[in-house]
Amino acid sequence: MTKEEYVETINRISGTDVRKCMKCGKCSGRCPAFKDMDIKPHQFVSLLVKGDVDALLESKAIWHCLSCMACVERCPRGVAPAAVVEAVRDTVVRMQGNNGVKAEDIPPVVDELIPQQLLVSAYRKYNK
Amino acid sequence: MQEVTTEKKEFVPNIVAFCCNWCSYAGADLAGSSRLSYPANVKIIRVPCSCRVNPSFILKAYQQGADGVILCGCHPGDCHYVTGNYYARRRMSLLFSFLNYMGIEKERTRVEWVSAAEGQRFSAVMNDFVKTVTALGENRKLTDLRVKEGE
Amino acid sequence: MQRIGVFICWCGSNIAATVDVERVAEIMKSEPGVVYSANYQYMCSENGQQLIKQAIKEHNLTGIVVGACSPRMHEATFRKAAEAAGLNPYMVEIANIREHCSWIHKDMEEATEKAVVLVRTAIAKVKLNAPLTAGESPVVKRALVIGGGIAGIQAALDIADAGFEVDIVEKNATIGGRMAQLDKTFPTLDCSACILTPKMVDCAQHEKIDILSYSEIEDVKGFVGNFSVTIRKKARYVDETKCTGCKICMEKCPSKKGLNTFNMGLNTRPAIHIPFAQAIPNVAVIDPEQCIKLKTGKCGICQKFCGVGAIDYEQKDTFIERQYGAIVVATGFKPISLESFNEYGYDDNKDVITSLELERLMNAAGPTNGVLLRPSDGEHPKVITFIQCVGSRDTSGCGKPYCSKVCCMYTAKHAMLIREKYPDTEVHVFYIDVRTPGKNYDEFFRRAVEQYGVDYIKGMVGKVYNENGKLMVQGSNLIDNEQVTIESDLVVLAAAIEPEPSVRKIATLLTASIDTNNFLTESHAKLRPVESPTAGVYLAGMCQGPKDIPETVSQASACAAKVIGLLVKDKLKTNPCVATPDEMMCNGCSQCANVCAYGAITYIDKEFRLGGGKTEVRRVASVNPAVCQGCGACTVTCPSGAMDLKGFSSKQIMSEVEAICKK
Amino acid sequence: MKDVEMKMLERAKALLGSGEVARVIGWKKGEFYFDPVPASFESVEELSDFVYNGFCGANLSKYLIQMSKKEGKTAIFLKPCDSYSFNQLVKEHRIVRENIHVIAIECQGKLDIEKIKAQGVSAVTEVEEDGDTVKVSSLYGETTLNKEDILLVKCATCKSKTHQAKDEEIVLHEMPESKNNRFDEVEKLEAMTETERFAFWKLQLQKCIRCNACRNVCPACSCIKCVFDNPASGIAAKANDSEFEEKLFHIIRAFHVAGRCTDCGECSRVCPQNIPLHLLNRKFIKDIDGLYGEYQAGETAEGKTPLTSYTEGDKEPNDVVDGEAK
Repeated sequence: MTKEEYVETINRISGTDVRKCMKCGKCSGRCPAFKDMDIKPHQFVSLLVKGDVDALLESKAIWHCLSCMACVERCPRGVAPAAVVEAVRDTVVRMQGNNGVKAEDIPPVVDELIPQQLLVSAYRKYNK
Repeated sequence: MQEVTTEKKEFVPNIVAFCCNWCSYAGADLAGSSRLSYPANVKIIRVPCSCRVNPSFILKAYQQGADGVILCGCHPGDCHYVTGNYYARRRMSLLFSFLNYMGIEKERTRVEWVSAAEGQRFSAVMNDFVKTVTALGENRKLTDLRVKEGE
Repeated sequence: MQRIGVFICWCGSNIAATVDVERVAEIMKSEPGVVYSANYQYMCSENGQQLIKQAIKEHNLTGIVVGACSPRMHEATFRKAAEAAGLNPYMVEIANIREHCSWIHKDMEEATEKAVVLVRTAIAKVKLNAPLTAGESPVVKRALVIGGGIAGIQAALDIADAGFEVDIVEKNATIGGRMAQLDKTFPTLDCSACILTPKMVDCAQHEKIDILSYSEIEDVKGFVGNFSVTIRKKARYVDETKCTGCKICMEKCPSKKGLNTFNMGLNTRPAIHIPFAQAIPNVAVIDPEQCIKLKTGKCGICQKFCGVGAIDYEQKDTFIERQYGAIVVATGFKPISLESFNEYGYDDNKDVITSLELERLMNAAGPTNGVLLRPSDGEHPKVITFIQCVGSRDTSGCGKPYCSKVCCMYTAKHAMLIREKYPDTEVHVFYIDVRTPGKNYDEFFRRAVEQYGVDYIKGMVGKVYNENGKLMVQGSNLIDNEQVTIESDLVVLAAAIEPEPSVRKIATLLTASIDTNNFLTESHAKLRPVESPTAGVYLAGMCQGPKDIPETVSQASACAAKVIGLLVKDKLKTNPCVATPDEMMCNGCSQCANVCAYGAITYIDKEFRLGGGKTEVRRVASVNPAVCQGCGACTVTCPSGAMDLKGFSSKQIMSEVEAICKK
Repeated sequence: MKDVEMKMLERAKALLGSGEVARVIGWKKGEFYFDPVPASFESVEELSDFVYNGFCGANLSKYLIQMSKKEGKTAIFLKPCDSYSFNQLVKEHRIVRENIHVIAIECQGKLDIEKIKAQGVSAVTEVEEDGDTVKVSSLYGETTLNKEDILLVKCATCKSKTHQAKDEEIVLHEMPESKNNRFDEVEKLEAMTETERFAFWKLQLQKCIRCNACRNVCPACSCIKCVFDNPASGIAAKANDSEFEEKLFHIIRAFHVAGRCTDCGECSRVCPQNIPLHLLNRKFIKDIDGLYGEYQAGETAEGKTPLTSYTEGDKEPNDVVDGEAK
């Protein structure tokens, strides 16, 4: 994939419009995993706007994001930084040639209150 | 005997556009001052408000040989006369559905909301409408064919 | 038989470059009804107009068509020219061959052909034009100002100074509005009360101003120059004419636990009270929800102590109906509710306050007499953190999408005042952007940083939580790319502002339009910023959009200028392009009145001769030409076609349609 | 039905006799048993011609426009469906309600003589209704027919058996509830292709002889001067001189009564060319129901019609097909 295609893919998977970001930093202000992240939540958004795919794909932060969705909850502009993190994570996993989650790994009944992304990303992270 | 040559002319639809004075007519003016072109076969009639357009005007246009009629007004909620376009919207919804029910191509008649700031949109809407009507071809279902064929 | 003159303008090369103007003018010479056709470089110029005037006179023209730029540009010009030559101005039609033709088409043949059709269409219309005369309607020389804040006060004073009667209707017990609650004002740090209260007194003493406090607008009828407004004077249970404002009742009232709304609920007040020391009118009011006498029938202490017998528990709401020529809406704003923002802990922590609450805490007449003490324990806060943009610029649905405009400046003011008064206090400000457009505004903000050492942190707060009695403010510092947590004693939220909710009802009564954020819409964002699209209604202050005091005052004075300009006229010219029913055909079915947004249509019983000496009384529609705005909604609703619109009659439009369609 | 007629006659006599009303509007004998005609009775004597039978399909409400202006009170017999038109006329201020005494009468569905003839029975002298069947007497003997086969179109698709306005009531037998099937034919047309629909209406409207019977009988088409007679309207015409004119007349007529038409079905009943005109009006009714919420004109005598009201979220014209936004 070319750089542009990566940007397009990450944008598409995330389903969020990163251009709406007004750079207030509220996402990072609330992130409980902030210290462990080499790229901060707001940077995920700004790097994607900038199209810096290399920085995103090399980040370690994608494995530290807890998918707690606090950043999504707080964003005043309706941008979902966690969705960008997940999109990058998913892209990285796909590059490695497997999607990280097997159907049989998912229990038949899961807690309805758990955000779906948290569940899926957990499998993605811990299945490796 | 004189030889008759039949020259196949490309179909150019005749289009009447009703534009409200406050938004769409001004939008058309802006399209003009921004030099945003649309086909010359679109001709505009200025009305105070989209709610001034009587269905009989539209039918009259078809009778006289129009191939498409488009009604443009302020966006709902922005009407200069507060509520005019809301009434126009209901009237036209029912009229369009009714024409369709009578088997008359629905796409020949259209309503678009164009604000005074939307010169770009006005031109785009007109280009698109001309394309649609050109594809539909000549209006033969709702017209006085004697007028159409020059008496 | 009409004698039509056609005038084709070149507009320099604007038209002439794409439209063969000479050919168009030539073709028009042979159009039926056309007796004169000419072309000229600039029809709108002095010479061009002269050409038109001369032709009208020489050729006895009964109507003219000008093929030129948009009628929105020069219709008025050509109408005036026609009028000067003795032709009725409504016998002029414009064919828009510039914006709608020469500017958008490239091919000369095509553009010329279209121009011919457009001019023919205008000829078809003008042939059916009838001379119209603008009607006249009288102007009531009195203005109504809705809202008694600084905007309303300024507008009222300016109008009254010009010699016109003004009524201020204020829903609260006193005028003064939000500005009366403020401590100091940026960027000069004048004391708000010191500059406002003299103006309040001026209002009270002005012989042309009548203040109707504790009153609301109940109904509005009529139109520009002649509004009829019903005002509800709410029962204040105190006779305004008797009360001297001595405050003995406040002292004696046993029910003292009401929240003091003037102090943003930071302390309490008695059931009978005067909102604040400089209130105008300086008259008490009883809160019926709190008054023991009004709730249980027992008590009556204030009545006993009132030396002038002003207390009247039996008082009822009364209604006044007055006539006005113009209305100024100045209903102001309020801070938004913070219930969707529990991340800031406003509801859970007494020491998380809004900026307006801070104004009261710092005000010498406030609950702490101007000493900055935190609400929870009355201690001096040592670390104060401000959070900007709380609910502003928020498109998530929790707050408001717009910038509230005043927060950056008042936050800088607060930070500066605190550092000035209590230099040992640490002040932090979380900001997204600092917006300071305005004279001396950025200098003011920089002073806060450079001179007063206020710590501005670029970033937003994610959470405020309580830990061991401290307010932990966690947010990001984007410049240093770090997450910070500030242990604070007091947190101040710059809550977004929104229009005072009562404006919705007022807008409906006035048929004034309102945007999705409940701000009243101006007639033109740039060129008519103080006029509502509803004629005779003007907008001042925050009800139209966020703005600070100097802007509000400017807008209020601009409103006043507009109002004065209206009230000096004895009569108003009305748009003659109005709907008129053909009474002979009117069924009196009421459908037209149902769609009229202006209430211009009423019904009268009229006697008609039937022939043979018989008569019949029928109900028929009657349009008030001063109220009708000429939209035409009624004309299409009318099943019998009895209702028609002058200047845009069905026949005129039909003949335009025919002219366009004709091949 | 005989007992209902007797009771009606009795009330008419009482009202006229006592001078309580100046006239009674009902039906009188026509040339034949099956063609009773609307009539105004001004004295007890005149009532000798009074009739109410299975062929009294005519909607009398429109006569009130003129009658309610006359001196004295007017009594009128209204079937359930007629009462909707009555309300609509009151709403439009065409009738002075105080001058009217409404006698709500029983209706078991009215019969179509053409349909009876089509069943091979002519020269009808009397009918006797008995539930689902009708005993038809003619000069040539007696036949029993299935009632459903010989009902007027408007009665076969009856919308309601509830009177919407009444000052008194003469209902002696239970009236069967309506079947809720009045949009079936409209839906069938909607399901056709555009070409099929066009062909259908072309065939139907070609038959129109522009006799104006539909307009003249219609309680909603009660304009003092019709646009088609008024040169200032730009669409005036006395005859269908082209295929366009045929369509224009019926589109404009249907549009003018949209939101006001109570679906009384008189237009189709009187059309000498048997054009199913009610299918035009019902299309508007169906679309209005679908787009703006159920609305039945004439249910009340006040309030706005769907075309004189709006909501901010109304559907966009370009998206609307058959009462839904597509």
